Amino acid sequence: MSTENIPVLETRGITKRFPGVVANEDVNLTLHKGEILALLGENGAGKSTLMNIIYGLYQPTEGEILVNGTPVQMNNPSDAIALGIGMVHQHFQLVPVMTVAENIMLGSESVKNGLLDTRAVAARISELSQRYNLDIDPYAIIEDLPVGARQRVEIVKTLYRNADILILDEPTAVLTPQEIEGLFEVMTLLKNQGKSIIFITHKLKEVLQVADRITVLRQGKTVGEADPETATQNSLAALMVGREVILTVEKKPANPQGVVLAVEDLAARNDLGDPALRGVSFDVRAGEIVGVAGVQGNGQTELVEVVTGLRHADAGEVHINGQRMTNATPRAITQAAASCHVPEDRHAYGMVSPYPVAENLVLNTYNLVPYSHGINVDTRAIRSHATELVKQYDVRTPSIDTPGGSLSGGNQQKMVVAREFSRDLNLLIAAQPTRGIDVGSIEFIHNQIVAKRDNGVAVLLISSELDEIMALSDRIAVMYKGEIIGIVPRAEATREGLGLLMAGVKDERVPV
Amino acid sequence: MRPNNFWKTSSLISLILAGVLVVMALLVNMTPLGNSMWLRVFFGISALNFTLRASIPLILGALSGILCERSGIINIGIEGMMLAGAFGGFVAKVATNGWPLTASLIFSVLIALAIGGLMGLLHATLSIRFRMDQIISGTVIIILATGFTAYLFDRNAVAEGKFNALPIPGLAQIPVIGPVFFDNPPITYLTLLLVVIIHVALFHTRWGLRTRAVGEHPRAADTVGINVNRYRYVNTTMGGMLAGLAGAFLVLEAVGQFQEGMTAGRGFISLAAMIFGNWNPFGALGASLLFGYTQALQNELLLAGFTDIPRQFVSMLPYVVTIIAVSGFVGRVRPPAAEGKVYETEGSSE
Amino acid sequence: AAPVAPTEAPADDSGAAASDAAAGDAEAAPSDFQIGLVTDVGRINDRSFNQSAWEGVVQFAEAAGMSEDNYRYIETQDSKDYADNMQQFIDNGYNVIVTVGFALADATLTAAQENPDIYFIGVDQFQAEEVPNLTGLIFHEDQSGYLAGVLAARLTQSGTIAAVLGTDLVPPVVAFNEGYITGAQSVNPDINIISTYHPGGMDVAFVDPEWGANTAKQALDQGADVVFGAGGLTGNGALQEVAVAAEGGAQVYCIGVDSDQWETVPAAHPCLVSSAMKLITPGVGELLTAAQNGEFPGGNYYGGSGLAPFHDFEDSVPQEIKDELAQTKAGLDDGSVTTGYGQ
Amino acid sequence: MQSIRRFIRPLLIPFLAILSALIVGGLIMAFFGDTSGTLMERLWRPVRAYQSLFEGAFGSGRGLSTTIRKMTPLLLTGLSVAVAFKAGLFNIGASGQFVMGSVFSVAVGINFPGLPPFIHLSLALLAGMLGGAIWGAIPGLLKVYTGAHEVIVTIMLNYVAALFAGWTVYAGGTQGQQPGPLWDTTAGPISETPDVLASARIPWIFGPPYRVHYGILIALAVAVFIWWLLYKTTVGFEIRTVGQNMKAARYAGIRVRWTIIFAMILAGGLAGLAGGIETLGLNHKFAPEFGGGVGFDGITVALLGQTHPLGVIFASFLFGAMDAGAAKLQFDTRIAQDIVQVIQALVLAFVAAPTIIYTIFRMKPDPEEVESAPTVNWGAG
Ligand SMILES: Nc1ncnc2c1ncn2[C@@H]1O[C@H](COP(=O)(O)OP(=O)(O)OP(=O)(O)O)[C@@H](O)[C@H]1O
Ligand SMILES: Nc1ncnc2c1ncn2[C@@H]1O[C@H](COP(=O)(O)OP(=O)(O)OP(=O)(O)O)[C@@H](O)[C@H]1O
Ligand SMILES: [Mg+2]
Ligand SMILES: [Mg+2]
Repeated sequence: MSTENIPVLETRGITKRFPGVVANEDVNLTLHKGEILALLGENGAGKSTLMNIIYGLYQPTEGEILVNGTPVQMNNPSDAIALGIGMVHQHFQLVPVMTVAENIMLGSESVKNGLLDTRAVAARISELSQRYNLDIDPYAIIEDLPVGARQRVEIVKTLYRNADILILDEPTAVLTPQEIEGLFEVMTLLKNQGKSIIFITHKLKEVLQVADRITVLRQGKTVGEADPETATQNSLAALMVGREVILTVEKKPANPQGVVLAVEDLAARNDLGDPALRGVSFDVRAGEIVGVAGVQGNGQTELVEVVTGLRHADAGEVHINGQRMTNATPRAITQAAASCHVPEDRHAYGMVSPYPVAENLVLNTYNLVPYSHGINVDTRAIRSHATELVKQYDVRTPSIDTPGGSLSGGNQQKMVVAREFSRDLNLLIAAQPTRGIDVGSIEFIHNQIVAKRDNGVAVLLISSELDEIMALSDRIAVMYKGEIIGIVPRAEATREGLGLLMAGVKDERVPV
Repeated sequence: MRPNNFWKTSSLISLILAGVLVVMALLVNMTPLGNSMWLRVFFGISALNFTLRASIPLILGALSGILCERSGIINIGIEGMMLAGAFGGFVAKVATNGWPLTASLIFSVLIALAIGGLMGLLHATLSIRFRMDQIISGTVIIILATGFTAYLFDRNAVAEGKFNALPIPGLAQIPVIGPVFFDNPPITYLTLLLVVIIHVALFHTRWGLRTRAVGEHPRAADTVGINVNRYRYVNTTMGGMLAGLAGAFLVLEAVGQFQEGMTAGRGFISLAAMIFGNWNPFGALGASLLFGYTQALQNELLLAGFTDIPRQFVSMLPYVVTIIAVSGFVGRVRPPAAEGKVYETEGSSE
Repeated sequence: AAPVAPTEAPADDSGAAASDAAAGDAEAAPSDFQIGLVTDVGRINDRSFNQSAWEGVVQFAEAAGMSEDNYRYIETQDSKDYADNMQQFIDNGYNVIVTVGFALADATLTAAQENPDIYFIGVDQFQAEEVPNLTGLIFHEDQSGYLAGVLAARLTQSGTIAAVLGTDLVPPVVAFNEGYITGAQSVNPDINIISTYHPGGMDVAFVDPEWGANTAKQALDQGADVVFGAGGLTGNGALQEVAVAAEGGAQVYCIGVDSDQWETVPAAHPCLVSSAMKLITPGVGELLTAAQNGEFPGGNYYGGSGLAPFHDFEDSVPQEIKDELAQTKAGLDDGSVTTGYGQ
Repeated sequence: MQSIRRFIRPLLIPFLAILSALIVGGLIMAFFGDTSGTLMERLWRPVRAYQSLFEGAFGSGRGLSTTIRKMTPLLLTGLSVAVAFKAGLFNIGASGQFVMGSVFSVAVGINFPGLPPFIHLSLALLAGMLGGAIWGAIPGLLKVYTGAHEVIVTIMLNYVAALFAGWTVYAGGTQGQQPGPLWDTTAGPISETPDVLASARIPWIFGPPYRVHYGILIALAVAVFIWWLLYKTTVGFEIRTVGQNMKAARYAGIRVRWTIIFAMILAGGLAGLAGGIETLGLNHKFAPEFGGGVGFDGITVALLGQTHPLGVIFASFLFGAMDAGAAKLQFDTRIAQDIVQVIQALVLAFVAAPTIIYTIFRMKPDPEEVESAPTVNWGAG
């Protein structure tokens, strides 16, 4: 009886200070055997930090951790693993060039005669993947796998280590609705086997669906608990942010004009040389938002790259404002066609981390008047431009000379958005414009996108967030395996229908 | 094309080429084909012997680089580590001239390994503990070793004796193949063995798996409880030891003496061989052998009195062939992803 | 008409060194005679020509009872510094400056013309015009090489002889090799001679013993049984490699270069039958003595050349070969035998 | 108070780094190598050595001019390596580019008699830049179009350049070999070019025995030009962006391939100019022993200067002075000049790893100090 009530995991008074930031302050958290605890909080609320402390990656500045009622000292993840704690990290911790089996066994290898016993590991993986219905091929190489499969590998990785306490840090951010359902089934299965799960997400609906209990963090502190039976999305959002949040986007009906972007029969390959686009055709008109939905890895990235000149098209045509822009240079497309591009991967494409904010704000306009005359760069013009944008777009930065890379993720995104939105535009291409940023900033960016549309800009929006697509788009295109499997007017779109399309199921009733 | 398939294809090609070379060598050295000057130049025993011997320090140097870089530490200091190892081996040999030859030589090899290892440890400490840019650290190692060995070198010291060939009974009697492969001094055998050992270790053991993980994605390794920096220290130190062994080869097996700057750029060629071989032991072996072979060829041509074109152009052969090979059919190689980056476990807190 | 050496040296500008020198030299006789040596890009004890030249200076100075502070050297690190390094001695009032290597020829000539009061000895520097205070110490390397070639051609059983050489960018090395070839051919016109120069630049050509050894092995593999190793440490590597083969029981010989390498490369004893010498050490000594006596010759001065003793091979070299070598040497000296090199 | 610290701090670290290097170097001189004498004598030896080193570098007009003369090529090859680093490329090939620059300059300098001096000199310098630029363009082109790693190609091209240069001045005559095209037919068996014509020589500022020419002014002007180019122009923005983040550069509309090629051409041109200045100002001819050692030193100088043109000026001055004083150090004290190289390595180490200095001097690291690793992106393929 008594052991039943002892939490499997408890944190007492955890405080974590980083230089200049208190990431966690006096956080108390309990996790019981066989429950799913959801952890909610804005960006930077300290969720990942707390989990990293529980997992032994960070040392708390103050406070203690108890596992099964005993205080424990964890100096590194191996201590946590030994205590039966497993973690699926927000950013996948997989070695891209290695196989699934190698990644899973890493750190707890099976060895026979001094050599790795890959066959035994593979057998064990197959067994686990059958038991939990997590389909993975032990010999596949990680970088060949779509994100959904990588997610499954991460989960198997923790199960492989016999974890009893599972920490899942934003596991659903990149999954399709169907995959999310699958994940929830697995979580329930694990729970029923007596495992305990901490589940972090920004999607309030999921929390209400799967959690047994909810804990909310705000600015590093626990601000309350909620019962999924009684809580609503709005009440949770208010608890998280500390104010009422409008979760829906207000917008007028669209008033589409002439075609701005026309894509015809486009074909291209991915980095590995495999076909990624197989004959994609669609168009975007001035004054409308076309959303492209789909599970990551179905060609959306390549589509954007081809349209913006970053990737070579093998076949097909791209026209912008009637001008042929197939395989034109990025500069021709941004400048001649007056288009802008909020890239999906801001760290890779959108910014140069060591550059100061001011230089990042002219990353693709440095060669234009007034920022330069001939080859002479006009530092003063660049600085005043930066000062203005930082204010207008509320980019929180100590100064415009601060390296862009040291801003928080959300502010980096705002910096990129500010640069792209501040030009005269015909065409706006926004890929995952709100990825990983908090509700307040999302609100701001969404309103900006709608305002652009209302000013007659053609908007191509790519997002893996179905909610975002549904909230903003006037028409929705769904990509599956390099093709547009269907284009649906917003009014006729349903979550279920889109989810099926994203999974490749073409329903006859859905108009194409 | 996936890099993996690519490397399978290219290993196949090199295997076939090696096979052709051996068959031709057998024919040329055992049949009247050997009367043709050109065939002798290309396939004579002397060319093959030269190839192997010129390749040994390059192979060891490249293996040294592989161990370091696979764990994420760039090592451009191979040249310096080699030189320091050579010097250490030399000093030890001079100090133990009075011992029985074999004991003295083995002791000197151990000292060369130790000195090389210390250089590796220095490189690791500078780049991990003191967060020095790894290119700079490698450069420091090179200049330090060059300056220090020249400063300390007593040019009147004489090392007496060096490793002699140990023919392997039976195998050494095979025509052509015997004298080339089975009649060599010990470090040569050891080097060829090390290629296999390091290949197996890197791709089929726990240590290798962890080393590669640490070099590709240290954070992932850290999250499964691997001590990233410990692996880097150990690997870089072992890498230093291999470079030290290359130095030992030069002093104790190839020449029998030390000389300032005697590595004469071999560390840099090793670096090129490592990259050329895409950070794989067998790739490095192939690259080193290719380089050694072209060096042998140019020497053979000059020895054969080939003067149709200026001798400087003949001497360019190894370098030009390497350039053509890397650009023509090797192309883009892929370094370990985390190479050169400091890894900090605890985001600079406290 | 040799210029008279200045009697009063300007004060040394390095305080400590100067006071030491003053104290130590008070009663030594030739205290005002100072000798400086500038090396080629190489070390003072390189077991090759820099060392030989310096030994000439040291032997002279010790015989004359000079203080250590009165003979010094500077090792040149960069070929652009020759003039500066000489100037260091000039500024300090040195009387004789020895510069080693043909590469210093231009700089030495310039310095000699600018400083007529100082004697210059240029080792390996042929003087096209006579400058009274500059003497080029040069050698008949081709003649030494010729003798080595005769010896090699007589010793070979296989009919193939080899030469492993430093770089052909340095004339004396070429002279050795050309002499070696004509000498060998004078004995056997059909002899197979395989010779190769180090392919690298000046910076490595003389200091790459591993290449020398490997190339010697290559030559042995091709049937050569006499190897002439001429090129500093590179050549020494070749000698040592042949010695290993000789120790293993093969009937192979090696021939050294410059000095009697029996003394400088003990590891080569198993094969070292002789060395093609150019006697730098005594040559430098002779010119220093001349300078001290005010009889400095100017122009070109030929130092001794020839073959070194056979040492352990004294008994295994047949008398008729020794006789032939003696005859050839005489012929070279009186001009009845020519090497075909140069003029 | 605060502002004084601001000003002093950046100078403090290099100062302490040099001081530490001298102390460690001194201990090495006292306790390694020549170990004769009493403890006091051995401790005194480095003091004398440093006195000589300093006098050799600055103590006389000739010392100063030697320092300047040594600094000139180091500055330019240092800039060459630094510019490549800025574009994310590791140019180990400055040595070969230097040699090619020398050869090309001399080829123009020994021909075309009758040209007006200024024109002839300019053409010869341009030819040197061209020679180096060609030698830099090859690895750039190969990298861009075939993916060949520039480290391999530049290492190999160093050897090819040395051989090529050797051939152009080759005296031939042995084993039936023909002389090279630039060989001085009056040089007998010596492989070297004729002297460049007076009209193509860089004039002396002070003639012999100082032998310091106007090359230093060219080099300094070039350094300022490179600073301007890298930090004040769109071209520099492009080079730096490509070096920092190639993907972002493509996104920004920069022609990445051309920028890589251009950076290598620029790097090669700088090293080639160094070769040209050295031959037209100092040697007045080319011979194979005028090799490209300064090319490798260029790497050190670039790294010591944190790949910033102004840092490179400082670094080349420091190393130039050390090289200049080395001969006097040996003359006065008989200590092998190699010790200078050891000290240079230590300076580089201490400057590049301020943590060591903090540890030695028990200083607190400045939290605002941005750690800039000059070669961040090298190796990113
Ligand atoms: N290594 C670190 N060094 C310094 N500050 C850090 C570090 N890691 C996190 N922080 C700071 O700690 C705070 C909490 O970050 P954390 O990553 O835990 O947030 P989160 O709740 O997981 O946010 P998100 O929803 O964006 O994942 C943030 O303000 C962040 O800036
Ligand atoms: N190792 C670190 N050292 C210093 N600061 C860090 C470190 N890691 C993260 N930070 C800081 O923490 C803040 C946020 O980090 P975090 O990775 O949680 O961003 P985020 O808001 O979640 O963005 P993203 O969605 O891109 O992950 C940033 O200000 C970043 O500079
Ligand atoms: Mg998080
Ligand atoms: Mg985050």
